[in-house]
Amino acid sequence: MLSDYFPLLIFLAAVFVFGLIALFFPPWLAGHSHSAAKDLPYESGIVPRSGARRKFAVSFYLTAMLFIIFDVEAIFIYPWAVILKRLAWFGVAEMAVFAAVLLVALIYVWRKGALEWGN
Amino acid sequence: MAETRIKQEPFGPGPAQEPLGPEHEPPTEWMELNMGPQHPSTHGVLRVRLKLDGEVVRDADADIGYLHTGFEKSFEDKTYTQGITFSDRMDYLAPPINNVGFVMSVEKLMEIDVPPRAQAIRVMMMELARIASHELWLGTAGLDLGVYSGFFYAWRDRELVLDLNELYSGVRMMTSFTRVGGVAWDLPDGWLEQLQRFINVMPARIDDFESMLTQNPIWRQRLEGVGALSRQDAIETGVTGPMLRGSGVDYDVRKAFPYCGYEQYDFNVPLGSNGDCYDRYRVRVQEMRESLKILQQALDTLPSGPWLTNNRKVALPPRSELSKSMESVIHHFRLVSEGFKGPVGDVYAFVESPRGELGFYLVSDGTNKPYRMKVRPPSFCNLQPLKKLVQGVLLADVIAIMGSMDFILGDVDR
Amino acid sequence: MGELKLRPVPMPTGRAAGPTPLNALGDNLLTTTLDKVINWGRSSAIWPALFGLACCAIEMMGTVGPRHDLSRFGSELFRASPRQADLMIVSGRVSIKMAPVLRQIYDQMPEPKWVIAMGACASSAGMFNNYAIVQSVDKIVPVDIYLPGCPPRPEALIDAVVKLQRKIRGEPLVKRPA
Amino acid sequence: MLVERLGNRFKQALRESSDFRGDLSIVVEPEAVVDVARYLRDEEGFDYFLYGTAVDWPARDPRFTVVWEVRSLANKTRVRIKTTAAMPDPHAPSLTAVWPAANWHERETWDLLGITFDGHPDPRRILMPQTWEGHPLRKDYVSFGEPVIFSDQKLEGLEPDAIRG
Repeated sequence: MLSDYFPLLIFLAAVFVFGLIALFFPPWLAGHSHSAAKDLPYESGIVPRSGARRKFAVSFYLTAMLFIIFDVEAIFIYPWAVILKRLAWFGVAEMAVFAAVLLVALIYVWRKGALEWGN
Repeated sequence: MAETRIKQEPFGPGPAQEPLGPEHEPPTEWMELNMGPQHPSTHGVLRVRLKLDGEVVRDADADIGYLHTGFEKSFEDKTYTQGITFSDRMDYLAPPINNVGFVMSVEKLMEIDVPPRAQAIRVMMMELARIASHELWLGTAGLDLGVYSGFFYAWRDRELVLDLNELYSGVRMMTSFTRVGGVAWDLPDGWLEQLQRFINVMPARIDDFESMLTQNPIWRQRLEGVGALSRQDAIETGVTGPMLRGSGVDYDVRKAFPYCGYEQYDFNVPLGSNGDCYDRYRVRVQEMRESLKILQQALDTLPSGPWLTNNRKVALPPRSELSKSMESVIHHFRLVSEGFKGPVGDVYAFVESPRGELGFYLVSDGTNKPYRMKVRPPSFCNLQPLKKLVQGVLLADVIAIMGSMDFILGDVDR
Repeated sequence: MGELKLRPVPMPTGRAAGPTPLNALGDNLLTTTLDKVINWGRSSAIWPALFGLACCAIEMMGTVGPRHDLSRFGSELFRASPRQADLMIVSGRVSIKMAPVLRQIYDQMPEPKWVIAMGACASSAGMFNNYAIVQSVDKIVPVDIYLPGCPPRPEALIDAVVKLQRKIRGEPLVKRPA
Repeated sequence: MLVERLGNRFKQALRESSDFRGDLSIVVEPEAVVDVARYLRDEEGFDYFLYGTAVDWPARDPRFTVVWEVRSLANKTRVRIKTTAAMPDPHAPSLTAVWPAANWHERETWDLLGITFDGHPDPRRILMPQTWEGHPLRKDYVSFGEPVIFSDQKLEGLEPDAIRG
């Protein structure tokens, strides 16, 4: 039984080895030439005053969260769509409920004005 | 070898931080972003210090001078005829218009009148330059907003104008075709036919562009209502050209103070209504059509006759005359060696460049070189309201607004 | 800024400079053929940095336009950020205020990088012999190809890129008499 | 006529006026410039600012002539306001309060010619780097460029500013 999985193991090992090679071989071969100016963050040709790490406005975080919610929702639809034929009407109803819940969330967010930027 | 004094400016707002502007230091969470000299959509080496509150722009301080070439200092060192070659390099999108402006200021100082054929040739070259400049603006401003194919359409049409420039003056861009008192050479044969072919083909191509952009929902959404400049603000901040006309102010130098025979041609001046980026786009596209109308009329009514004034004080005598009369050899020698001397006084001559009113304020102290030549660049004045236009605007719209201003850094920095 | 030691000869080998295992092998059959392959790869896809200064930048845009189309020679993209560019075409006059910025951008380009001084103003400040213009770009960055013209025609810029490609492949630019 | 109205309104503040080649220009005492400008904008309708600059006459006693030119879009006329600024520390009143468009023009005049404009909201250099010394467009500012060396000339022993005489 175990031997059925043997090819899979070889494949995983090969992937792991290739990953190591791709990760460590090129930097070892290629030379490095760092200079003070090259390591500075690029700011359209100006020497930056401070590092690139800064506090971001909360609106960015809000937008990112909303995107993730609806993106994950989309991911759930893929496996559902693959076996929709077998699920037939039960599947459609189930997805309708799933979508309705998120639709309510979307309307709430829209009405609250979280989609407009910067207010 | 004089050591080039490159003063290493303590670059970037380091400890020797110069005052950012009169208002108070901004609250800490504002992020200062450098839309710096090397940026794909600043249309040249303009640096804008943006203060961002998240995505919303709170303050913009335009830092220009990265292409300052000291034209006005160089003009003081060159005779009037030598200065013509310099004038090309200032607004390098429409060099013929600079040439005509420069030479008109000298002609106004010396009170020389230009023969009608030379005036018609000047008008044709200027309108071609206007079309080429607007085409380039359409290509690059479209590029900023994602219209990648527009760049190739615009450049295909612009190459036609460059061919005409090359056929006439031998150079694609920097024509330097004017001389004080007229133009340097007569039109080569075949030029008028090529111009006629150009005029026949262009309207379809402009309609091509309009059909692609004008009703395009993305284009309209990105441009309508963005960077609106009211009529009063436009006059107050001294903007000129399509920016002024986009705000509804009916002022075009070709109509208000006709020069080079513009009063003979009938064309109308397109006006916008609410002065936003979309109106400026419509005004520029319509101006291209008007320029084609002028070109057609100038082509039909092209007078024959001399293309350079026969006033020997300023214009070189024709070569044929040199072998016959000693006097023209003297004139020729004096003009070539030291140029001509102008009266003492100061004059201001101005022309309509694709960006607006391009003025030359010439102060002469009686020598053969301009004592002081101040250029009134339209892009310099169009760029000034940037701080006012981008208050409270999203960062992406700053690109659209700067694109619609159509400034050229060679013109701004001189 | 001061005086810069110009690079006497561009990197003949395709391999990166510095103590790398390939350099330790010295020049033998393996490494030299590897050089040819690396140089061929580098030369056939030179991505210029978007560095337009003045009038030459308009002709540079003309070169990428539909009629002259620099991408036939591998320079498909004009990368806005110097991190992804390996050729800097200094197209236009370099003013005193722009010099440190130009040097900063040159420093921030990754190592196999080349410079074309496009036009008379970049090569020798052309007609602007005054206070505002750096008298030649090679006072700031090492230049590989000087391109005359004011502005040079798009065909001239394409010729400069082709010459640069031959220079990268290590071929002599000037055909030595047989 | 405009000059008469200005004459009897500002009396001795209006030094002279000239109509050279049709360009009306008036020379005004430095103190009266802002009042003349306000009068021109409000009563005479000169609402459009064209340019502002200065001219350096090293030989004259008030060395600098500061020039502004404005236009009236409605009745299509132009007037050039001139005033003078003396050498040790040339000063001129700023017209940014009257015409906001004068802001950058005056900053450039300060940058290239060294005329400080009193009351200017943002008196920084605009074209040259902020730490640049000297004002390039002054006649005594040597525009140092490189001496043009032709191939046959020998390099050493070349006096650095050969070209500026």
